[in-house]
Amino acid sequence: MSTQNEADHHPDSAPVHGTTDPIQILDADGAVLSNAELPELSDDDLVAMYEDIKLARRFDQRAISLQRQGRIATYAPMTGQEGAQVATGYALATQDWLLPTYREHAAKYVHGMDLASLLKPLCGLREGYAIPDDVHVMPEYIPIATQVPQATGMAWGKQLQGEADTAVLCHFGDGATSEGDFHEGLNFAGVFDVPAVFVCNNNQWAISVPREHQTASETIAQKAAAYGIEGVRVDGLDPLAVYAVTRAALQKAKNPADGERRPTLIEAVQYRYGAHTTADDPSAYREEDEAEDWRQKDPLDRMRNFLTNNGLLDDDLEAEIDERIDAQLSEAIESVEAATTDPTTMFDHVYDELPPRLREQRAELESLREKYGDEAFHEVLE
Amino acid sequence: MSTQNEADHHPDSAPVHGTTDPIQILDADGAVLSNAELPELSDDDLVAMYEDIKLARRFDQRAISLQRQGRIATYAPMTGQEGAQVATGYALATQDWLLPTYREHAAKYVHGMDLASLLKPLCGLREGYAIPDDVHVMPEYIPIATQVPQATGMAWGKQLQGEADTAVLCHFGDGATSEGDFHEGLNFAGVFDVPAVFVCNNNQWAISVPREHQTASETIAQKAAAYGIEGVRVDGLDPLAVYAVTRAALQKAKNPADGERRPTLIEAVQYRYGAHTTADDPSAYREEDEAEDWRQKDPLDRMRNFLTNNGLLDDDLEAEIDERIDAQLSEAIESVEAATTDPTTMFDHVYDELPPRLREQRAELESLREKYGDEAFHEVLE
Amino acid sequence: MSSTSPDESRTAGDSQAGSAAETMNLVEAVRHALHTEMGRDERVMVLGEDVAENGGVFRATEGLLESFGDERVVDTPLAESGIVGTAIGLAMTDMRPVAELQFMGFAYPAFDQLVSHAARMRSRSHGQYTVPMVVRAPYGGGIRAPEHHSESKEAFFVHEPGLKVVVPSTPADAKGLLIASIRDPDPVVFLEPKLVYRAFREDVPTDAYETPLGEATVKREGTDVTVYTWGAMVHPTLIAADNVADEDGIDVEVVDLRTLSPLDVETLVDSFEKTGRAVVVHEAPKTAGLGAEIAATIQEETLLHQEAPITRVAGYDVPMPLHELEDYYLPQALRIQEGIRETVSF
Amino acid sequence: MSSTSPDESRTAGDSQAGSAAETMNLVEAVRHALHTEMGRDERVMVLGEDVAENGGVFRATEGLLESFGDERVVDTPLAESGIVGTAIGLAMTDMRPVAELQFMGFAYPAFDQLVSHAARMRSRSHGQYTVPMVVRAPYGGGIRAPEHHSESKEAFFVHEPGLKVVVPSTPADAKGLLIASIRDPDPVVFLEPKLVYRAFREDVPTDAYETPLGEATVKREGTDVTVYTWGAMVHPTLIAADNVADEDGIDVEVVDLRTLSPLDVETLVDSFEKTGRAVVVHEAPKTAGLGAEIAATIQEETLLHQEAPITRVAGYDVPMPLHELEDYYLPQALRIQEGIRETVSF
Ligand SMILES: Cc1ncc(C[n+]2csc(CCOP(=O)(O)OP(=O)(O)O)c2C)c(N)n1
Ligand SMILES: Cc1ncc(C[n+]2csc(CCOP(=O)(O)OP(=O)(O)O)c2C)c(N)n1
Ligand SMILES: [Mg+2]
Ligand SMILES: [Mg+2]
Repeated sequence: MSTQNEADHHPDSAPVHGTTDPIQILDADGAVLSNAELPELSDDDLVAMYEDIKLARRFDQRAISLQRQGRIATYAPMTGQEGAQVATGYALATQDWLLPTYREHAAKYVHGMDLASLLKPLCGLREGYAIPDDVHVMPEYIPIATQVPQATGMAWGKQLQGEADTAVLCHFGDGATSEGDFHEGLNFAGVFDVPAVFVCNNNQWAISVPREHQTASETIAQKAAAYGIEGVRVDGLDPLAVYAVTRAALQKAKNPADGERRPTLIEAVQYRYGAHTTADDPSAYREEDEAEDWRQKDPLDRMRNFLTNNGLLDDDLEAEIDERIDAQLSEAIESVEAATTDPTTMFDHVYDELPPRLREQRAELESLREKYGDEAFHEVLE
Repeated sequence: MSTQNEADHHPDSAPVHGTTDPIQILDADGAVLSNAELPELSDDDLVAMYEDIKLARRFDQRAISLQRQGRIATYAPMTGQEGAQVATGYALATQDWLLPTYREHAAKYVHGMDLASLLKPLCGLREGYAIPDDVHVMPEYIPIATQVPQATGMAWGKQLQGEADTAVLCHFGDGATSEGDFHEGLNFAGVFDVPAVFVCNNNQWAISVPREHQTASETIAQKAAAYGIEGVRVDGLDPLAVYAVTRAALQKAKNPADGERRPTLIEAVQYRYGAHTTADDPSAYREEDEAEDWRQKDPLDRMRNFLTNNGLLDDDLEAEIDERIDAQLSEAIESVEAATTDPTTMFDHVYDELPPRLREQRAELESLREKYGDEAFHEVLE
Repeated sequence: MSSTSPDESRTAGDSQAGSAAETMNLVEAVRHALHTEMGRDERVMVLGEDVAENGGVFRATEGLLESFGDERVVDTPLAESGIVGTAIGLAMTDMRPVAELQFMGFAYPAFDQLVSHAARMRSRSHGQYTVPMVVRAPYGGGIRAPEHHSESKEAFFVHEPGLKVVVPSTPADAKGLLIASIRDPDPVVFLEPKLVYRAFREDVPTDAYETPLGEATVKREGTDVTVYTWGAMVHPTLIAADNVADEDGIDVEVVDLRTLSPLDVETLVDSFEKTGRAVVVHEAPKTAGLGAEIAATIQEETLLHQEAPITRVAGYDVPMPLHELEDYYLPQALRIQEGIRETVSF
Repeated sequence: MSSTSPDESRTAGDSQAGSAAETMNLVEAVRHALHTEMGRDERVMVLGEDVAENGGVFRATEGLLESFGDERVVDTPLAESGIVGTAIGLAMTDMRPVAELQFMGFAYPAFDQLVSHAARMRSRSHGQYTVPMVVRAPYGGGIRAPEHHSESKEAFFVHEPGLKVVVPSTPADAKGLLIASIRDPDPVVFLEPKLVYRAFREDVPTDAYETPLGEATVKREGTDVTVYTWGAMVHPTLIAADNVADEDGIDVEVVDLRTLSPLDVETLVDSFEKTGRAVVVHEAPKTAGLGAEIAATIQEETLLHQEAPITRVAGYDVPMPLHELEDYYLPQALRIQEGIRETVSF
């Protein structure tokens, strides 16, 4: 691990990781902590990270408003969590793979997906989950925790194929840690010692269920003990700390020291400022002011202060960034809203070759459309 | 916990349980360890425990031979593991519930099942899994680890019903700890703080898969950390230690100290001397002499030595015990082999009331039997 | 714990005569049924993801926490096998758990507990241990939900002996069937068509009535052809029936199965013996769906009455597409009419 | 990694002409197929519980560890969702995993990975990500196995679009179908009738032939009635066919489906158009079993040819009883004959 304070938190005498305070590099005001070491990131990278966090926050606002206007379907916001998402994305090498949930829009973007592609599933397009060529991102996982064994399998496959330079990074939430698939996937990862990094975005809530009610274990990171792998807690609102920890975990996955196991479970401690999704009303289950403490450590503010303090950001650049973000977002929304799908494409790619019965079903649908027109399909229940 | 050396193994400074050497009371020769305290068991109980362990071993021999003769189906032997089974059974109060796997014949017997009932499923009888009245044992669980969430649910139910004096004890193997249901069941147990004790009979093997390959965690007991509950390792070939640890865990489940959680994960470290089942040939995957070390700590020998040293056992009593065991076994085998089942009973108890379609199917079967006789059903594939 | 003896209950028929009623939609009727049974029987409890503080993602359990407290209305960790597995354990200790799975598409992690245990405990223990549990799940498509949220795989559960499977199509049936399911001594998978949750309201008697399990109901009488369906598909079917009556003079009988397991073969067969022609409508993929069972059963029992092939109007054999295409995937009145016309003109 | 182009392969028909053969039982043919494909394609690997050191509880993978090493023949922890989930991940990185589930009854914990992911990855990613994986499982009853070891719930998998489901009934088919399944670009659930594992031997060509998926085969030609079946039930069906020929002069055609999904509707229909009468035989419980789909399909496509109700001879709708009664639960030649006679005399 590359951060200095990590050593402080994990004295050699304690055999089990993950029970400590989260690792930080920036304090709540964006100043570098005295015992912390900055990760190796160029000035440009630092500014770019800031821009991406800002883009993510703006994306959230635009998406929520599109949903309110009925232009896209249910959306899972990420405000408060963009720092961790962007930072894990920056830690990845191009060849590494990312397995996201429905909430990791920013992580996907940083790892190469264009904004329009992020919006496609929200527009319900048939090909919504097709990923642009050469982007190493999997379609989002909605059934909770099911990506965990698959991430292990992908990392295992890369290892078997001798791609020593490739690791797999798997995101999931605090609620996901209760599912059997989390357990089975991490246990396999430990046993087969695969190059995978598991990032738990512990945003304190699984819809309405608070973290304390999700499990009686004190931390999520300490669950790593059950799999003989390392568990690390990091301040998920500190993009630099998340970057450093994730980067180190990816390095270890690819090049472990003697006797060290490759996989790591990272608990990125954070908070979901907003609703679970646009279909959710958090006032039913939590106090509005709970977020206040967390907002004091806001990732966007901290990065802004950090950059400003270090002379890397001023009002002009900020305005330039804002303009760029808005233009990008508008273009993406426009392009994706123009798209439509031919209904018969639902028969495409069910199998490599279309079996006879499906051929018949497709023909039936085609003939109905011809006979009655497409409007007839959209008549609603009276 | 009532054993003295337990305190030695869990110094207050170590926050995580279950990473230590297994707790012992008897040494390999059956002498009481200097730092150990004997559990509160009467002389009669101690001798009875010995007799039950002996009965269990003999049961194994008889069952294996019955299987070889084709008189019963596949049997899962317990030799080497009887000590832990009998001891956990003794730790239970009558009202406590036991959830066994296919291997815990002796635990079931100690908790009230008669020998004939143990044999019934092996004879394939329709009502094989009916449990004698007032015996608080569940039918054996074959799908691995599925009993774990059910045990949590039963303990929860007893708690909701105010039966403060009832706890649930759930057995499973080392292999079972890899299943999602182990994880989900223990996590629920921790969250709902139910009066349940989980006993992992870590016999080092899941069929052909050795414990080291099952999980990268150093011990099974340390997996308790993931659920915020206590994990304890005990020498599974030391009946007195298993008794003490289980007893203490059951007490805690019913009457936890302030701030203490009720559930415990006990790892009873032991060894399966024989085959996984009568259908298994261990020479395909392990060395015959691997068992030798374990046999040095044999539970039956240790208890015999312990009792003899303490003047509780002599040759006469031993002979008496042997005679009693053989008579009991022969009687049980005889009684159960005489039993047969009416084929149409397969339609009984599918639902509370037989639905019309099942009524028809039963009638069809009855008429076929009348028309062709029962032999016609047993004609084999040529 | 006190329980109420079943003979205190009355059937919907009884209760509608003279008793009070309230206008409700289906999700309100579900909530009302839970409230009613929890009030009558202390053993009834509700557990699942987001059912307590949040009142359920569809608000089906709203208010129960306030009325019955956090011992009987319980938010669980996010783990479906854990939910169903503990519910089985609770049921075996004589509680009456009503477990919610957030969507039918998330029932699969609990599939093993359902088929290997809930379904068999009574049979394997020869009647000694029973699982009086209800597993509720919102079910079916049509609300532009995300991927995996529109599953309607009732056939999976129907194929497992020992489970009962119930799907209401109206508020009044939802209440009566849910009460009957809670009181049923066997495990019931109770699938709630979420397209109907808020689609319409009707009078629902306020007393604690049961709509008996295992009984299909004739929603519309007719002589030319029978359409068998259930859940959300009942409504486009009734529209289709009106349309073909108006446009083609076809007199359609519509049978709402309500209980999918055990099947009410008698009502199915009676209707077919009258009409001699049948269409089965369901959302699930056609192949190996429940429509196959209904067609197979009818031709088995009544071939001599059969005047045309039994037609299936079903979901196509593809994964439910994202929402832009769901109107094309799901049977609509359009496709049902087409099926009826084809069957009648054979 | 090198792979072999598919055009090197030949079908069973081709290969039998002139190529070498060895006498094998079904489990040996499975092993032989695995050995053959692992030798041809480095991407093929085997994983599961007890498959490596122990060679599988039925010895289906014996010797593979010695031949191909512990990177390609892997004992996994005891966790079916982990096995199938990692196999999906492996397949998506272009490996060709062949996962073994120890018994079909232990596939349920992996049900979610199979139906929510393996089945849909190609479709949801619009062809970009694919899951060329085989999940093998011993299947069916008749060997006096313990509880949960005799499941035959093929219909669960057939109802899920995107999966293929294959069940061989003979050693030669087992080899050819398994090779075809491994080479198939889509996920295949490969169910091996364990009652047949060691029941008989036959000549199996030693070359690397494929028996094409999606093609049923006529095992016995006849004109009076068609029996549709698969897996272990093929054998009592052939006996029953001989018996009713001898005793009643009934000329039975027997169709072995081999691939259950996608169904070879053409062969099914062709046979029925010839005979006009049909019986479907399967071990699984009757209700919502695959027999329903076959009966529904045939009457849909060929009602005018239908001279009698299509009869289902199936497992009863009860959990498979412990072994004393399994001969009564499973269809035997006795019940099949009875079904044939009834159908012919209708
Ligand atoms: C298997 C499964 N069960 C239930 C759901 C419904 N659901 C969607 S998100 C969610 C909460 C997830 O919480 P967490 O893992 O903490 O992730 P977060 O949404 O907080 O990022 C639930 C219960 C689901 N998608 N999959
Ligand atoms: C879900 C499931 N998967 C696979 C099996 C097959 N099986 C039976 S016993 C066994 C090994 C169990 O090992 P362990 O949990 O250590 O218990 P032990 O047999 O050693 O007592 C396996 C894989 C099963 N019964 N259930
Ligand atoms: Mg969360
Ligand atoms: Mg074991």
